[in-house]
Formats: sequence, structure tokens, C-alpha cells
Amino acid sequence: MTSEFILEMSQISKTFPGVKALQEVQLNVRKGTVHSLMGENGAGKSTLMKILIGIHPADSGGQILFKGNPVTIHSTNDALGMGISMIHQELSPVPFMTISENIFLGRESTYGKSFWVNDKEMNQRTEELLNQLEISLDPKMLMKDLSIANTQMVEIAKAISYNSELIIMDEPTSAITEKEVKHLFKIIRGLKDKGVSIIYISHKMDEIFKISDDITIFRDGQYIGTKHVDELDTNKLISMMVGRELKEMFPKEHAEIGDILLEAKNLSRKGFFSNISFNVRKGEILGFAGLMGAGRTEVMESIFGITKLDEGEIFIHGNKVNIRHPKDAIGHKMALLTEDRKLTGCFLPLSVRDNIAIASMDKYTTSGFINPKKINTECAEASIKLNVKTPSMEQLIKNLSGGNQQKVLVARWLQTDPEILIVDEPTRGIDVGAKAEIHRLLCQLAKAGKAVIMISSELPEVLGMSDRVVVMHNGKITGEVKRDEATQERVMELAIG
Amino acid sequence: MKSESIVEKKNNEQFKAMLNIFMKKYAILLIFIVMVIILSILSPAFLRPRNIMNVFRQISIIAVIAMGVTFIIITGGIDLSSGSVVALVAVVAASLAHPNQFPLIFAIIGGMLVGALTGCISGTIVTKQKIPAFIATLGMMIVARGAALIYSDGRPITNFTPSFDFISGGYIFGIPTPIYILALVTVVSHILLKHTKFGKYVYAIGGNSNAALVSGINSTRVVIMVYTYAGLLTGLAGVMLASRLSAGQPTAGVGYELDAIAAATIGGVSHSGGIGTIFGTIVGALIIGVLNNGLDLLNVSAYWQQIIKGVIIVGAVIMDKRKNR
Amino acid sequence: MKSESIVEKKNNEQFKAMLNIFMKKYAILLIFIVMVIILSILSPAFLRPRNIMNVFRQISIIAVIAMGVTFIIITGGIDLSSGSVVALVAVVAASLAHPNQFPLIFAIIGGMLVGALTGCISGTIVTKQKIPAFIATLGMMIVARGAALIYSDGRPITNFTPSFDFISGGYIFGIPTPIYILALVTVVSHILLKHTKFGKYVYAIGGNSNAALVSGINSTRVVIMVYTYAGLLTGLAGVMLASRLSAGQPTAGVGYELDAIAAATIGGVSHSGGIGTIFGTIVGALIIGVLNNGLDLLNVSAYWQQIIKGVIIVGAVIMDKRKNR
Amino acid sequence: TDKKAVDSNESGPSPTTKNETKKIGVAIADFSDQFQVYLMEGMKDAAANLDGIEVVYVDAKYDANKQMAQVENFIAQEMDAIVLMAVDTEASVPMVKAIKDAGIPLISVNRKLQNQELAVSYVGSDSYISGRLEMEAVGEAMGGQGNIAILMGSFGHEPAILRTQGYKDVIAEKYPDIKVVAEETGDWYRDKGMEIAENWLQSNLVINAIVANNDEMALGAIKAAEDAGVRDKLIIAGIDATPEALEYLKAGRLDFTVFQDAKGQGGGSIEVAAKVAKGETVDELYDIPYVLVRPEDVDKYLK
Ligand SMILES: Nc1ncnc2c1ncn2[C@@H]1O[C@H](COP(=O)(O)OP(=O)(O)OP(=O)(O)O)[C@@H](O)[C@H]1O
Ligand SMILES: Nc1ncnc2c1ncn2[C@@H]1O[C@H](COP(=O)(O)OP(=O)(O)OP(=O)(O)O)[C@@H](O)[C@H]1O
Ligand SMILES: [Mg+2]
Ligand SMILES: [Mg+2]
Repeated sequence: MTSEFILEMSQISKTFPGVKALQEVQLNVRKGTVHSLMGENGAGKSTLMKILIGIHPADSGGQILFKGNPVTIHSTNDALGMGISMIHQELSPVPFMTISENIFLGRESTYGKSFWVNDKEMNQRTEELLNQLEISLDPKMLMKDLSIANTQMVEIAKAISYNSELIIMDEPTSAITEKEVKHLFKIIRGLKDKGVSIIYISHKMDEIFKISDDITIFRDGQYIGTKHVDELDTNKLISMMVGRELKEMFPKEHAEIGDILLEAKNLSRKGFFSNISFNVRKGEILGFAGLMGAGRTEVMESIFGITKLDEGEIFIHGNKVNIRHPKDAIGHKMALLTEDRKLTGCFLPLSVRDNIAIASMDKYTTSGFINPKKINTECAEASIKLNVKTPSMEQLIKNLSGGNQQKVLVARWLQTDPEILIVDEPTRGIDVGAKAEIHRLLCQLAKAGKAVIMISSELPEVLGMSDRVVVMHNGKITGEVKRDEATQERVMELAIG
Repeated sequence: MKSESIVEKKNNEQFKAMLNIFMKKYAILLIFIVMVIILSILSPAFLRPRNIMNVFRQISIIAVIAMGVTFIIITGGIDLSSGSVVALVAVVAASLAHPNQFPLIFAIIGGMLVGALTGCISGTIVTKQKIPAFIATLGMMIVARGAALIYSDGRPITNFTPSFDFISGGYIFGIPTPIYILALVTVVSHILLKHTKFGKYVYAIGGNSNAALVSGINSTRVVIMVYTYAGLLTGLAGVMLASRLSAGQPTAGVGYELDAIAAATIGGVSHSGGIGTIFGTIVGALIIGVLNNGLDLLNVSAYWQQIIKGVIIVGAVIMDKRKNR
Repeated sequence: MKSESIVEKKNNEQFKAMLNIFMKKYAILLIFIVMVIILSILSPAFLRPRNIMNVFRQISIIAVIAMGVTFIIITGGIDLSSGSVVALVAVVAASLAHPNQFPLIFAIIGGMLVGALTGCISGTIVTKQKIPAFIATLGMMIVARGAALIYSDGRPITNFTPSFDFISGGYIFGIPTPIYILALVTVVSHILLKHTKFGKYVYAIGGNSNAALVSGINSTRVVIMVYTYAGLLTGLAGVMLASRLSAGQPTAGVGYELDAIAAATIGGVSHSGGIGTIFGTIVGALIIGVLNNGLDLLNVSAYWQQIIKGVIIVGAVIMDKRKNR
Repeated sequence: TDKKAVDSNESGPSPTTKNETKKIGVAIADFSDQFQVYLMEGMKDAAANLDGIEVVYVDAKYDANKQMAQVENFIAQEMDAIVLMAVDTEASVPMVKAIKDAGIPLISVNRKLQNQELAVSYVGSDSYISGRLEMEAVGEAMGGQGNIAILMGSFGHEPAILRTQGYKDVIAEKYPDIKVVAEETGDWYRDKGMEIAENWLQSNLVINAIVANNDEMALGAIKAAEDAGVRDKLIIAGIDATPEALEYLKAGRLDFTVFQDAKGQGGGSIEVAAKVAKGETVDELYDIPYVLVRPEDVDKYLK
């Protein structure tokens, strides 16, 4: 008898030191469907997938059937060989290798049966693959030169290139914009037509309802249930995920908009952006929209003193300021939540506490010496306030789930008590519950008279949260839209240029 | 009922987690204690107070260097120059300690400043020129040795005030002075690393230099300070060595950098940065010291000592890792 | 008009980008060429064919080691044992090359196998026990030296077939044999690193071990193979040294590991892994070799040689980085 | 060849049980140095022929600080006598004092200590003399004319300093027409000596003789000269008369070496130490002289 399921996982448990990540969960995926896996940050979604792909061994007692047959997967190689591939939540490019070398890593083409690797053929096949996915990149580019969004596209291409029967996509759209998402969905539908099954993980509700056939929900490492997409709506899904009703997603509150806090005039950086002028007022949330690579991140990095401006002036409270290093920016009560959590955010070998405290050490020290009580209580409070799921403040941040890491970083910047808060993709990889919390928090900050600049590639988020939206294209500002005039169409128009 | 068992389970798990953390932190100490027990069974001389003092006195120089090196490795760097700098400082301090010339403190401070200067130079090259610490400190290793030889014309510098001998050869309340110095440096380094802003920045830079930048940390300054502090300690070690030998030898200290790095590494300091403790380094230095001392006490032939020493160092680190899992 | 100027700008930028890439790749070569020009002006003897052969012959041993070390550093590791392994191999090879015992090839193959074995052991410890390469190879450094001393009872092993001298002392078409060996090892290593799956995996493991893991690469096997290959080359270097000195000396090779690592590092191999070329390493070895040779030719005083050597090594790497910006 | 002395010690974990046995601690500068290997061999031979003593050997690996630690360990073990071949005779001052303070008799070997008066006896020869002997022979062979290059031992090592001083004094006193055109350290190693000699022979220096601080470096220089085809135009000399050097001397490849009686020094020191440990009186000085070895005398030294 052939089963209708391509994959049946049952009774899977996983224990990490100090953390029970999964408790006897199950997951059954029908052939040729898109099966979404939903759950809050730290629910255990990635962990289950890592077990399936052979990165983590499961605790004993569970069972995996693939195409109806029991299988044991000891290594990624086993899984790939069986016809399972995966887009990992944490992007892992090999920076100094080319796109084609990255894509064909582990299965390079050779000249016949010789040992000599055929780079030419690999480049050609990569070119075909990228064309087919309508990604315009040179296969010989080094990964380190790609933007994070392009890096993600390459990883998508790589997972697809295995021609697997089951593809796991763990938050494949966390770093790309609507346009690429649409594109990815076209690819996914094509794969489905060919009988390929997909396990899809995302925190973006609209995506889930657009693409899924079935949805399985986890909460706190436990299996909650599996439903057909038609049986669910957003509210039902969310209540299954968080175990309670959730209030509004974009809890925009009215805030008194005051004087200009930060003003940028004619900022330019060769090769990245030019003539950038904008301002943001007290109590305002200023959205920055644009397609991937529009240059938004670069502008904010320059304002924050990470990279050098070639031209332009910055005013805070109407006074011209000279920011040459992030510490100057922090001194002017600015904060920057960066878009790449791993590269510029987390201190992986350090504890949750130290990760929270690091940007505001002056607060916890007197003449250089740390006040242990103060640092412990304040950081613990901050992490509780943001609902960071961690066994203790001493836990290393590298052992937290992606979403919880993000919350820690938010906590870090709130500790600096900023007046101007720049957040770059603040809810990337964050679950609905936490997302709403962060949104609420941003609104509260605005209400308290802070200025917030929010870069986001999620249009509903930008539109739902911003008082004004600045749109960038190709290193230039193409327009500015007020809240009441801002529609998806209008913003997309400007973003395309 | 049910809720009770959950509580119990929780407690149990918490206990396991705590045990786990304890083992992580102190596995290397356990290994050290096992070594001590074995050695004291094999050689009755080993646990004699006099011998224990010997061990501490013998490791004091390497341990002082290793504490500075710990800071450097935590930032993700390395220091190959320690041995040569020890020699340079030894000859300079010895020449400053000539009788009837300057007060003794000049030799001590002068030596430490020379050490700090070399560290400052290495740190500046590493940060400002952005070249690998390996190369910068390899250069310093070669240059400092050359400078020591030129300064002393290749000969040991002797003839200094007898009071200089006190630094390494004296006793206070029956305990050798180097033990006090070692204790002082340990406490200061530990506080600096764990309880100050500077220390947190050291970990942060090694943990993720990009994130450190974004967090407003002036890495350049912190890293230069780290190398300078390490140089200062290496300078102190040089003064201690000159005092111990009653001579500033331009050829002294060969290979000390490896011993110091090994002590730190055995003690759990990670070469990828962001991880390590002063406590671990001290235990690492003790393991090396006890090994050297014990193998001599047991009268193991010199060639075999090498084999045993190599195997035990690697074995200790393996055991340490095992325990951590 | 406007679109034209954009095209022009593009071309111009493309040219700049290409120049940039060229400079990135060959800056260190330029620095080397400048060194050669300066030395040949200062000393007419420098460019004599015979001296050039000398330089190559002198660097051949370090360069052969450095190529293996290049593989290791690209995976993110390090090898401190090269110098000791050279000594161990030298005594073993010398003892196998006694006249009328075995055919000569036994000595060569035997020596290389001993080297490969040490590498295999180090690699296995690094991967299976997950301990830092620094410690594993430091252990091997100590153990191999001990083994060499025990094997030879601390004495040089001499008296071998005169034909053994040919390996390092012979000439083929008027060019010294070590130069052929060097060329062969260079070509093989280059092909291995750039044109085989194995080579790609080496880069991938060093560049992002996680990526290697998720791509199904058996890192353990690859890394063990890397250390074994490096050991094999170190073994070859040991055979070459025994032949060059007409003796297997248990005390030979001290400090070779640092020279080899320095050559690779000067040649642009990054200690954070994933970056480096065989070509760069050869240029790095040449820079060190030319420096040693040139300073002797110029008859610079021994102490000052150290200072100059240290400064130039650091300077070369700084210049290399500068050019890269 | 003979590890008996060591082995018997390893098997006796509790040395205090044998009251009759006297313990002698031997601290050597560097076991991997060729000369010291022979020195120790002499010690072991002597120890094997003596009853009622137990000898412990330790290796300082040419680190004065390590040697000090080892001497401290000897004191802690309450040795009956200590034999010391100092890494550095100046840097050994405090350890000699410590030995004296502990009331343990000290015998220095091979190198006379800075504070020799604190020791009971000295067994050895004078490095300075060996340098003189070597240079006198070379100078004579050169006819008192020409240029020499000096291959020195490691920087700061005492024999390197004293031997080189010996050369220079001989030149100043007897051969004013000989010029030192190059000096470089080969760290006592053959490979380094060879590399330096290769470079010298390519440079514009006119060199008539290479005078090496030890035989190892001289052998390296010989290989370099032979390869460059200039061996017959050079005089090359070393010190130590190692077995290999004697072979080279016999084959006409080495011109001179200086015999230092390693086994005599080593054996002598152990015999003296044994007497001291048993309470017998000994002389303050046992001189074991250096002897110049010319090719014609080689058979006397080759066994
Ligand atoms: N290597 C590890 N060591 C210890 N704990 C871990 C490790 N990896 C994951 N965890 C823990 O396991 C739990 C599940 O994490 P997982 O990454 O699977 O969550 P997730 O559902 O994918 O969340 P997110 O949506 O944030 O990605 C979390 O509590 C996390 O802290
Ligand atoms: N490391 C890099 N090297 C070269 N070019 C880069 C690098 N990082 C970004 N770029 C390029 O700089 C430009 C601006 O990128 P930036 O990341 O600022 O855009 P963005 O609007 O923030 O888009 P995203 O949504 O991708 O973050 C893009 O063309 C991008 O490809
Ligand atoms: Mg996840
Ligand atoms: Mg961006």
C-alpha cells in the first residue's frame, strides 16, 4: 500500500541541555502539497526540521517514515540522498566562494569520472538555474559581495537545485521583499505541480494563507494540531499558536507629533546612495520602504557612523552633528537595530544578560566597575518585558531561537533609552505574538516623544505602522507618502522607480 | 499530584542543569586535582610544602604572561612576542637595577613600561593596520629579540643591587614573593575581565567585532589597551625573571609564548574569541607547572618526559571537552 | 549624452574593479619584486643564477611544509608540529637509508609515511575530539620531538648510501633537484586546492563550517585528509633535510613551523579560514628566503638582521593590506 | 647505550627506604645538544661502575629559569650532591646560592660558575682555550694572511661568546693580517650553518677560512663549500671532535677540530660527586684539557 503521505514523523522528542525543545510531536505531510509549520518563536519548528535533515539527532523513541518506509537519518548527506533538501533559517553562505560553488557545494561536476572539477559547467548550470528562477546574478560573484536578500535567493536556488521530493523552507522570505516573495510562490506552485512536497515555515500570516494546503501548529515544543487551510482563519490560527486571543496586529496609537528631532540633508555615499534628505519628528514613526538593495540599510548605517558619508549633513534638535563612530550616535541618543542579526547583532558566545547590557554599559558601571545587582535586575526586567524565552539570563544567546535572539537585541537598544530609534527590519523572523508586542512597543515609544525610523520590506507593516513613508529606489528617494495617502499600489509604484 | 510531579521534574532538571554548568566551569579543575592526587601517590616529595611553593614559584612567570595573553586571545588575537619581550625587559630592568644608580622601583616600573610599549606597538599595528595578530606579534618577537641582543651586546647583564633579588627570591611570612605577585595579578586581571566595562568590551569584541562596532564600542582603543596590558604583564614577568636569575639574559624566555598560550588554551580560552576566564588560565598554568615538576620528581628520563607531557596536555583538554558535553 | 557618460563611467569603473582585483591577487608579488630590485641594486651578487638557485634551494624545505600548512590554515586550523615532525622523519628516513639495507625508495616513502601518520593523528584528534588545533598540534610538536630523540638516542644518524644525497644535493640539467621537488609539490597542491572537490571542501569548511555541514560534506574526513596531506609534505621536507645535511638529526627543524606559518600568512592565507592560495604561500616563502639570503649577502650584523627581518615581514603584510583597499 | 642508572631510579618510588644509597642530581643545560649527549654518556658509564649511588638527570632545554626550577626540585628532594652544567654561568648565581644555603655540595661541570667559590669542585675545561686552539691552527694554515668568517653558536650562549673571544684575541695577538669579514649565528645547527655559508659564498666577500664555534656548523659549511665547488680554496674548522666530524677530518673534508673530552668531563664529575656524597674530600679543580686534532691524529680519537 502506498501511503498518501510522503513524510510521517511521530513521537519525536528533543532535549538540549536545560531545554526540552520538542515533546513527542508529530508531522504528516501529504504528497504534492505545501504544508506549513506554525508556532511562536522557540516553538521548536527549526529543531524538528534539523532533525529531519540530519543535523540534530532526535531523542530515542520517535519514528520517521519517508514515502511509507521507516528511515534513520544520521547526516545531512543521508537526507539529501533520500530526496530531502532544506533552506535554513540561518543563512550560511561560504563568503569567499562563488555563487555557483556555493550552490553545487558537495556535488560538484567533474570532467567525466576524473577528479578535476568542471567550473565551467557548474557556472553554466548555475546560470540556467538562476535564469529559470529569474534571478539576475553572475554565477561567478563571491557570496560575500551579495546583499542579504540576494544571499537568501541563492539559498532558495540551491535548495531547489537538488530536485528533491521534499523541500523544507525555514523562513525563506525573512530577508526578501514582496516582489521576490511573489516570485518564490510561483516557483513553489511549479514545484507542487511536479509532485514535490514543501514544508513551509514563516511568521508572515498572509503568506501562510496564500500558499499552504495544510497547517500544523506547535506551541512550546508540543504538537497542537493539523488543519486544512480552509478550516482556519487568521484569528483561529493565532489562537492555536499562542493559546489565547491576540489583539490588533498594528496597534497604531495616536501620538503627539512635535518638533523635528533628526534631519538629514543631501546625504551621499558613492556607489550606494545619493541626495538623501528627510526628517523625522518627535512622536513620529517614519517608514522606509523599497525593494531589496534600494540602499535603505546603507543610509542608516552611514547616519549611525558605521560607514563614512561622502557628502551631506545631519542635524539633531536643529544642531549640526558630526558622527564618526556609532558611539557618537549613541551619545546623541540614537539607536540602531540592524537587519542582520548574526553578522552585526548577536554576540554569540556571550550570555543573554551581557547581550542586553553591552550598549549601555555606562549605566551599570561606576568609574568602570560593574554594579552586578543593577545589571542583573535591569537586564532581567528588560528580557521579561519583551517576553524573551530563555531558561536563565546566563544562557548563551546562541542557544536561543532566532526570534528570541531578535527580542534580546530590541531589549539591548531599549536599555540605551534612545530618543531616535532606527529599526531595520525589526520583526524579521519574529512570531505574530512578539511582532504585535514590538509594534506596540514602537508605538509606545513614539507616544513617549521618541522618533522612530522603521525600515521594513513588509508592506503591511510599513503601512500599518508609519505616520509617513519614505520610498527609496536604487540609492535615491523616489517619494514620500503621508499615512492617509499610503496604499500598497502607491508605494510599490515609487519603489519600482 | 500531577502538578507536583512536574515541579519535581523541574527541580530535577534544574539540578541537572546546574550540575552541567558546574562541570562546564570546573571540569579542568577536576582534571588538575586528579593529576595532583596521582602525582602525590607516585612521589611522596610532591605534596611537601616546600615543593608546592616550588611549583607556584616556577609557574608564576608563565602564569603572569598567560593572564595577559588570555585577554588577547579573548579579543580573537594572539601574542607570539611574549618570550622575546621577557628577554628585552629582563636586560633593560637589569641595567636599570645597577647599584647606586636609580632607586629600585625604577627598574621595576621601567621594565614594565618597556613591556607595555611593545604591547602598545603590537596592538596599534593589529588594529590600525588591520594585519593579523599572528604576523604583527611574530614581527615583534623577532624585533624584540634583536633589540635585547643589541642592548646587552649579547651578554647577560649582572651586577645589580641585591635588593632586586627580593622580587623573585624573597619571602614574606615564609611565602615566596612571586606567589604574592601572582595572586595580585590574578585578582586584578579577574576583576578587570569580569567586573569592569573594559572586560565586557573585551568579550564583546572577540564575540562579534561587527556587533561591537554597532554597539558603540571603540574597538581600536580597547584592543590597543588589551595588548598594552598584556605587554605590561609580560614586562612584569621579565622583571621577575631577571630577579630570579640575578641576571638579565638576552636569550631568556625562548618558547614562553607557547607555554603561555598553551596555559590559556588548556584553561578553556577559545582562539575564535569571546570565551575564556582568568581562573581557567591559572588552572592551565598549574597543569603545565605540575607536569614539569612532577615528571622531574618522578625522575622520568628527559626524552620520555616530552612524550608524556605532550600526551597529558592533549589528554587534559580532551577530558575537559568530554565533560562539557 | 547622459546615457553615454554613464556607459563611460561604467567602463571606467569596470577597469578600476579589474585593477582592484589584480592588485588584490598580486600585491604581495609586487612587494616581492620590489624587494628583489632593491636587493639586486644593493648587492650585485644577488641576481647571479647560482645565488638564485641558492635561494630556491634554501626555501624549498620551508615552502614544501608551508604548502601543507596552507591547507590546514584554510580549514581554520594551525600546525605547530611541523618542525618536530621534520626531525622525526629525518631520523627515521636516515636510518632507513643505511647502505645495503633497503632500496633507497624505502627511505623516502617511509619518511613520508611517518609524516603522514603524525598528520593523521593530529587531524583525528582535532576533528573527533573537537579540541583546538593549537593544542592538538602543540602536543604533537612535543611528542614528535621526544620520539625523534628516543629513536636516535639523541644522536645524529649518519652513514647512509651516497645516493640519498641526491634528493637535496643533486642536479638535473644543471638545476638542483630540490627545485624540481618544490615545483612538483606546488603544482600538485595547487591542483588539489583549486581544481578538485577536495579543495572546494577545504575552502568551504574554513569559510563556513555550518554551510559545509548543511551541504552534506563530511568535514571530519576532509579535515583528517588535510592534516594527513600536510603531514605527508612535512615528511617529504624531513627527507629533504636529512639528505641536505647528510644526517638525520633529532634536533633539526626547530622553529620551522613558525617560518612555514609565516610564509603562508604573508602570502595572504587568513587564519580565520576560507581564504588563501598556494601561489601566495610560495611568494610568502620567497619573501622570507630572499630576506635571509639578502641580509647575509649584504653582511648585515647578526643582531640587526633580526630587527630588519621583523620590520620587513610586518611591513610587507601592511603594504599588501594597503594595496587591497 | 646505558639507561640502567635511570631505569633503576624509576622503579624506586620511595628513595628514602634505601638509606645506604646516595642520591646525586644532575642538571644539564640541553639534552638535545650533541656534545651534552656524549657528556651524559660519560656520566652514565661512570655511574654504572660505582656502587651505592643513584643519579637523576634533568634537562633544562637551554632555559636558565627552567634549570633553576629543576635545581629547586633537587633541593626539595634533598639530594646528597648536585652536578650542574649551567645554562648560563651568570644567571645561575641564585641557584648556586640556593644549593649552598640548603647545604648540598655542588660540583660544576664543563662551565665554571660565576660564583665558583660556593661550589665544592669544578670538572671541565675552558671554552676560551678551545677557541684559541682552533684559531691558532687556522691562522697558521692561512700563513697569517687573509679573511675569515665566523659561524657562531646561539646568541648569548657562553661557549659561543668565549670561543669567539678566543679567536679574536689570537688574531689580535698573533695574526694582525687576518681580518674577520663576517660573523653570523648558526645557532649550533648544521642546517643554519649550511645556509649561512651558502649565502656568504655567493656574496662579494673574499673568504679564506670559515671558523665555526662547533663541528655541526662546520659540517654545514663544508657541504655548502663542496656544493659551490670551492672547498679546496677554504680552510674550515670546528670544535668538539664529534664522531662524525672525525670521519670528515679523516676524509680530508674538515681541516681541524678541537677535542673536548665529553666523556672524561661527564665521568669525572660523577666520580667526584660520588666521593663528595660519601663524605670524602676532593680537589677544587679537575682540569680536562682541550686538544687540537689535526687530520694526522685522527685515529687516536676514532674508535
Ligand atoms: N543548540 C541548541 N542548544 C540549546 N537549546 C537550543 C538549541 N537550538 C534550539 N534550542 C532551543 O530549542 C527551542 C526551539 O528552538 P527552535 O529554533 O526550533 O524554534 P523555532 O520554532 O524555529 O523558533 P523561531 O521561529 O524563532 O525560529 C528554543 O527554546 C531554543 O532556545
Ligand atoms: N557587502 C556588500 N558589498 C557590495 N555591495 C553591497 C554590499 N552590501 C550591500 N551592497 C549593495 O549596496 C546596495 C544597497 O544595499 P542595502 O542593503 O543598503 O539595501 P536595502 O534597501 O537595505 O535593501 P535590503 O532590503 O536588501 O536590506 C545594494 O545594491 C546592495 O547590493
Ligand atoms: Mg526557527
Ligand atoms: Mg536592508
